[in-house]
Amino acid sequence: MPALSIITDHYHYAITVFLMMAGLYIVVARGNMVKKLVGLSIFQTSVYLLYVEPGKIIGGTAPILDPAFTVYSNPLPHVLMLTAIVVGVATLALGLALVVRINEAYGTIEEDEIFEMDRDT
Amino acid sequence: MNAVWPHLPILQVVIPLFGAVLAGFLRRPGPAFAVALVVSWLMPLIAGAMLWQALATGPISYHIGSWPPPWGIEYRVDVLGGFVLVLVSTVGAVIMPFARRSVAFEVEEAQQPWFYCMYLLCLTGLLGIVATGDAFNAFVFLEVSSLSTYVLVALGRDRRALLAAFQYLIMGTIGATFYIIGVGLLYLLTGTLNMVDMAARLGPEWAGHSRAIVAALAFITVGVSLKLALFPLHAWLPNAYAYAPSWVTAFLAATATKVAIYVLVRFFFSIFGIAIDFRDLPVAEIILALSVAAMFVASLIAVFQTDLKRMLAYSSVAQIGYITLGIGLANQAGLTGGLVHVVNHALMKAALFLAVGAIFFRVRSVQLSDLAGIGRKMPITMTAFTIACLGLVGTPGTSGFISKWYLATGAFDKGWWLLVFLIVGSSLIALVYVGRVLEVVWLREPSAALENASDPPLSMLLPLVVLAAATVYFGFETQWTAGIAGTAAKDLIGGLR
Amino acid sequence: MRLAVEIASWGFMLLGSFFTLVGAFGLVRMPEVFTRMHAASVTDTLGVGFLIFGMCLQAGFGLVSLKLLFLLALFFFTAPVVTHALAQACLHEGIKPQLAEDRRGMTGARPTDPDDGRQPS
Amino acid sequence: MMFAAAAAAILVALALAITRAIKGPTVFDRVLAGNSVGTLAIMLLAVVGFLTERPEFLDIGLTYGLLNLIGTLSVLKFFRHGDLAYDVDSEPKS
Amino acid sequence: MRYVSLAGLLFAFWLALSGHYTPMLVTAGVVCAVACVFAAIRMRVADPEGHPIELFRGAITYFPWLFWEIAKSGWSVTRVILHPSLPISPTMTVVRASQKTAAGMATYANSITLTPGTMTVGVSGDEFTIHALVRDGAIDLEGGGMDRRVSQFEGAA
Amino acid sequence: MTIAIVRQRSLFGVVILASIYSFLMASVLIVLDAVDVAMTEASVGAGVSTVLLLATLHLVKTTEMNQVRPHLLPLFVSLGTGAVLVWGTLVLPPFGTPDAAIHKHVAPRYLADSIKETNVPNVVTSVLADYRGYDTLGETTVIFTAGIGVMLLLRKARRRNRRDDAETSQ
Amino acid sequence: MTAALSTQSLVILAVLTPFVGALLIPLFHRSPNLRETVTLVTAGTLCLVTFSLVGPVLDGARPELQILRIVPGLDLAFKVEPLGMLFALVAASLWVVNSVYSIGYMRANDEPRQTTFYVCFAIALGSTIGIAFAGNLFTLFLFYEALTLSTYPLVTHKRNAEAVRAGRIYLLLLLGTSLLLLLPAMIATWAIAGTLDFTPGGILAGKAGAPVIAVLLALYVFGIGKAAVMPLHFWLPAAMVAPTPVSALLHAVAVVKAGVFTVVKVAVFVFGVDNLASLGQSAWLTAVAATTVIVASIVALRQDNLKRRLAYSTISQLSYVVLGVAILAPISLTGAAMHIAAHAFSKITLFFAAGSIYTGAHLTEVSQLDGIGRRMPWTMAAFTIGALGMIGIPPTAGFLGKWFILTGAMQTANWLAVSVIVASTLLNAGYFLPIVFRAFFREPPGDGHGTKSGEAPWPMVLALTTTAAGSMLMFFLPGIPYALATLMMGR
Amino acid sequence: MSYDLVLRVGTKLILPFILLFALYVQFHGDYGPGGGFQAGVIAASMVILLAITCGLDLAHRIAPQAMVQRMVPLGVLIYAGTGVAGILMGKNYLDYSVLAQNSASGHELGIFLVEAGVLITVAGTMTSLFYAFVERGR
Ligand code: NA
Ligand code: NA
Repeated sequence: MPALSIITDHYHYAITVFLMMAGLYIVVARGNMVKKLVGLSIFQTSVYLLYVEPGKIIGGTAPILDPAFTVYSNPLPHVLMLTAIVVGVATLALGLALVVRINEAYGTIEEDEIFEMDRDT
Repeated sequence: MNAVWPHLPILQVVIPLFGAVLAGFLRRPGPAFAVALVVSWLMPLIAGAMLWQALATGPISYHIGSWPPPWGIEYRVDVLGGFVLVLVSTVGAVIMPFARRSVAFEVEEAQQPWFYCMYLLCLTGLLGIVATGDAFNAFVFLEVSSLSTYVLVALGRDRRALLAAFQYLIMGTIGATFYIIGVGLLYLLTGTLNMVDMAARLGPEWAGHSRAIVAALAFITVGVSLKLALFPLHAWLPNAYAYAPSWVTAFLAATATKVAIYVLVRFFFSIFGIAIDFRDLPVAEIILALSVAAMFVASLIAVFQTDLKRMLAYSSVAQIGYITLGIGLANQAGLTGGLVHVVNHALMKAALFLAVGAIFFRVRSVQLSDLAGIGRKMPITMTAFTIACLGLVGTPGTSGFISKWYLATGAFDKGWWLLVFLIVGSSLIALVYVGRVLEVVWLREPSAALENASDPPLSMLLPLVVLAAATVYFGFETQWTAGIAGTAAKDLIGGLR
Repeated sequence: MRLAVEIASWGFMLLGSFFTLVGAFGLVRMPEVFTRMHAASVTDTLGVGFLIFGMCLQAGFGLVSLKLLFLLALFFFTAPVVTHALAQACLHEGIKPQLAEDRRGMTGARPTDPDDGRQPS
Repeated sequence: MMFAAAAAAILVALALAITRAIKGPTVFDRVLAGNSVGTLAIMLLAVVGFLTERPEFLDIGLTYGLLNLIGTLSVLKFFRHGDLAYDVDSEPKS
Repeated sequence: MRYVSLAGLLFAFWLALSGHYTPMLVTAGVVCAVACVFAAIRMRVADPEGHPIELFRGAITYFPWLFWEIAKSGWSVTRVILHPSLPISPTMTVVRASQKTAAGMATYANSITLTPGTMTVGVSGDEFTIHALVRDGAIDLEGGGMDRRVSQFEGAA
Repeated sequence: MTIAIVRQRSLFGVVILASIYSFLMASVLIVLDAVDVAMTEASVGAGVSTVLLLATLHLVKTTEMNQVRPHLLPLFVSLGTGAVLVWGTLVLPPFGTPDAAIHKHVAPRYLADSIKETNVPNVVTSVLADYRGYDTLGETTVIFTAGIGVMLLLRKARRRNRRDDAETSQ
Repeated sequence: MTAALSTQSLVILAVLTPFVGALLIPLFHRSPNLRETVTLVTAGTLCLVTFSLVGPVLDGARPELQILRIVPGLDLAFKVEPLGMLFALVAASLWVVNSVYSIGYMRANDEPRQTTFYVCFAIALGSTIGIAFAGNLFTLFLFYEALTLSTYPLVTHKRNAEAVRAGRIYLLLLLGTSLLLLLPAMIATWAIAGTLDFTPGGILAGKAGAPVIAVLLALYVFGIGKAAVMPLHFWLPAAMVAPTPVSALLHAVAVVKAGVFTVVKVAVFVFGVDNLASLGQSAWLTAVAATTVIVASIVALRQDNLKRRLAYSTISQLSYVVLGVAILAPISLTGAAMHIAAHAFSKITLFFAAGSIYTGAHLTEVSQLDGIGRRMPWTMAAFTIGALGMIGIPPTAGFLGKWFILTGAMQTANWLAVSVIVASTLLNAGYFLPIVFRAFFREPPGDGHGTKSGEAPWPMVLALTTTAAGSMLMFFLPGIPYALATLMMGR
Repeated sequence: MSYDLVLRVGTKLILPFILLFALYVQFHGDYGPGGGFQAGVIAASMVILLAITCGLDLAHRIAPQAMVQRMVPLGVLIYAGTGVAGILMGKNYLDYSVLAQNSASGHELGIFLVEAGVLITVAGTMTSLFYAFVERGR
């Protein structure tokens, strides 16, 4: 039974891990740059869950103080992930700008094709 | 002075930030450069004062917003931190004068004001990573420096710069994300983000190596290793260095990877080393194996490069191997060697890449085949280049030798004879690629294409000469390099379980 | 009175849930994109409307109800705009609806192609 | 209880909408499904607000609604003109 | 008048959202509402199209009617969806809009779309191209009942 | 959902799926009481990201090439990472328990003292802008960096030269 | 001058003089006469300074000088002891001669890049003095590498493909062995002994067992690539592409001498002769040295190119010194030290002569030398004296060194060494005497070049006669060298 | 103004309300979800919506390019400058207690100011990003 409880207690991490694996897989496996960036975003969202999930207290509520409540979920992971989201979108914007420029310079955004072109020159 | 003194840690980071903001408003290159120059020259003063203070009275702690740690964010500068701060800010200050002409040559005029803005942001980020005592805050500043770095790399003239920047962005973001996953695990275990607090709270109750700590260790190590280009996670580095604007390459090679190394050392020795018995895990062995692989494989690849910048980039990967080797040795001499090589390699590589920048400024090419006999046309530049090359090989009389001496003694102290030979053996490969360049540069007759080549203007020459001189100077006078690195290493080793 | 409100809100909520499900079901069941839009609009109007009314009754007169009504207003103003834009875009891309009967030209009005024939720039 | 029932219904509807989003087949099916997912997510949010006794966070719902609109419209605008900020005035009249 | 009305509406919106009536926040609400009006003027949004105060009076009777229409046609579409044989007969048709103002026409077009089973897929001059889920929906619209109701609503001003 | 993104070749499809994904993520975050995070994720994922991705797609090719690269290494990398994380997280406290370390240390003070010290009942805001306000300064700096960086990369003046470069190097 | 300066200042002066010269020379890039004057003045000064140190050293002074502590364990320090004094003396005095010869050679052959040449030469000499006076292994190592680097441009002076290739071998082999073998040996020494200071009796004495000592000794002997012990010898023949003054520098004045000097120094001051003897390290070292002596001699026998033949002769002769060390008897060590000096004078004479022949008659092969003695009597006379020195026949200094080594071998009953010395003497005769015979007793070939004008330019002739004379002088008046060589084991 | 009628009228109706909503989110970040970042995004999305449905020219009228470009550093300047007040008044960087007599109100004010900085930078950046991408396609 303890083995089972370990699994049931930690099933929420399974989602995190799955998202992370999928995101990472897209980033590494795919040569299309836009798709890579989307994969990167998914990879980053897995982190949001990693932080926020344990911050939840069952029976708690959002950490906006109100005399009606006494138990609040942990605000610190929320704060950290707000920052992480912002960093993520900043990275995405920069990545997309690079993709646009690469497309102008090479005429494609497929890494494999670009490697091919650079090998020729 | 008394009013400023207690605020040095934050000023170290906020002044370049204000500089960046100012540069963000500016529309002309000249004033933007002036801002960057003033800020860059101010930085070593602050860093030096803090290092002095850390050496004299122990770690400096600054509570941002007056919130005591672990509730607020703490800036914490100890000897190691001060050491790296001095390095980063000094390199920035020394090479800054080079930027004006080089950047004007390589970057379009309309982009120059914001180029300096990006540089200042990069500086802010790098200094912030080192100054902070908060694991998550380090991530934020890591991203500040990373994003600005991607842009700086992408500003290279060749279209491959764009691709290099993109690849760097992908790898760098994966690395940063791995890092926060690791920090997240630690946070979940300890409930704190402050590094000192984290180490303290990990201490007693986790004697039996929590798997979560090991997983955190794995994630942070891989994440930071991506940033510092530890073999085989170095794939982004050669292209990024090769195609970035010359001055950017010099700056990055001397600072960015070094700061990542700082982070690795910080986590290894100030957090994990205290929390768990490091020696039971194969961390050191893995790091050592990868370092040796870097030293040999990357050096061998460097031998076959025809582009000078690329060659030096691969050489950087190899040299980073020396630094991580010192971390892996994890004893007094070895760690001192690794840390002192952080400085020595930074100075040498900055000199080398500046020389490459000077060559590009005059010849518009850094292909080895175009540089035959350039030594006679640009004698001062190439003499400085040669001295730095000798440092790379580890010739006695240069700072490179000091690093290798410590590393080899570190290996010897562990009784690892073979490693001693590997350390010195890889220098031979360095000798081969360096020798190849020096032969072309000095022993060939200058080609007609080099007719108009000459040493660059003084503003570019001076930083180069200073760095080359430093390579020699620190080959003899090591109080400021090995001495402080030794103190820092002692602090770090002292806490290990 | 209290009981009446409870029952009414129950009723509204159930209706809302029902229409929501119906709309989503139609979204899956309908054969092509235009007909699916009709199905989706059931969710957007009736489903959302009843649910919000139900919740308003629960919340009583107050800020929450007002916000719910703002939400409803937002849906009422934006849903047709989106649907319209979607249909236009479909036609523009050359996706023709499968028609049982085309009455354009039979009503006395001049038949017009909603797509003005512009090509993407 | 009734909120739980409603939440369950919305979740089922979400699943159906996502099925459509994944199956496509055209981009427009996905856009449509995406818009529906947005709508359903907002309703879910409202209902969950009541479930957790903190219904005042409907601001988030409004934000969702606005951004759903903008996201969807930009997709469609994009298909209509191949350009997000296409200017009618700057092109020849038909 | 239009601007004042817009400002008033915006401020009401603020108050409805806020829930915290400290002097500071209420003042902020006034300032923000006024600022938004200025922005709207600059965006050329505060015009009869963007803020049709003329239509407000008619709305009081029009919207209940529209809701009832929506409920009716929603129910019929529901029956279609749930019917085992899925008895759809997609039809396209063209109707003429008799409204005089852009806001009125837009109201008509949107009303058509809002009622499940019909939608406006194109607007060209005063002609709307309509797609209906079943043939009867199209024929109903051609009858012009809704057109007249909207015109009436427009004319109520 | 995620798998669909993996498999989707039309990049528009990817964008739309990603935005749906973001909505779902935001819903999950709400359930986890992270309302501020949910709001941010919604505005970023459904709004900013979508618009930016579309703007990019306007400028580039819109279908993904058929893959020729090997799948083994990526699979190995992602599975390995996942395995380490599973292995590491299984010893963490179970979901939702109030006695986990993160609920015992640091955070309680924020909840207890936020109103007293800052007059702000939204603890996320007080931590974000005050207790850890320096992080947020860094975050703002990140946005600043990205903004200036993108403008630097996409500003018009450079375009012609880049084209010339591309032509000469081919 | 000596009165005014302390011995310590003299040491500093000796090390610095060449470097100062190296700094001054490029200033006179535009006027060759001034430039060469600077070279000569520098060389002269150095010679004077070193000679003024001899007296105090013979009187027992051992000036010590700690310049700089680089890191704990690595000091830049000087300490003059008799062996180093002897080496410095040889190098300094031969530099003067070599400079005179260089001026003649470089001008006559109209060589390019003469300024670089003189600068590098001066740096090389400075490094040599540094090696000679090094107070510890690190300082020695530092100057050892500086010597390699400063001679590299000299080896590649011609800058053609062959020179570049030779330079590559030169640099890779010398730097390679020193980094790969010598440096680890040094690190190990430091780790074991805790110091690198040269100490009579050896710093490793009693600190490590036979296997460790054997490994270390091997690392040192092969790591000191400049000693050209086979199989790490081939850089030396390759470096023959360099101009003759450079060959002289490599073979006589500095480079290989620095190599064998380091071997002796390490044997005496790092390991300790008694220590080595007690740990039975003699046999294998003898075998290595013996092999080198014999094989190199046989190879030399087969070379037709004069300079290559001289080069292999050097390899063979150097291993005499190593052999002298390997025998591990005090007298053979004295012999080894003497041989360093003797070989220097003889070999420089031979190279000078080869250079003269090249300059005066443009001949490079042994087979072309029929009758050359008649045309260049001075040159060939000097050559003969040099050859005798190589073979070890009185009245040349070569005899003394060899004799002491032989005596040592007999004392320790090292019969392998004895037989090698005897055999190699015969071989030496076998490859040198035929040249002398050709030069003086064969008729010049018919194409008449033998009958054209006579000697090389006078500075060259002057130089080679001087060294030949010196070689003989050292036989008759071995006072200073002998005294220094015998003193070296003391204290 | 030949933009699609339905789109045009539909969006013009809600545009001012979006802007007000953005400001509401900004000002009520202390009491509920939201704050500078979200408000900035919403404000920028209003500009984007305007550009999509009514044309870029109109968007430039309300948010001129030069202005949004300067907003990017301006917000950081406000944020970082607020922090400097702490140093100038003898406390640590980012210590807001010096901003008012009462420490708590000082913190409240400080939070307001830095959130304003965030708003300005975010709104400026998001709009600039949109402009930059869109204009690249011209
Ligand atoms: Na409809
Ligand atoms: Na907030």
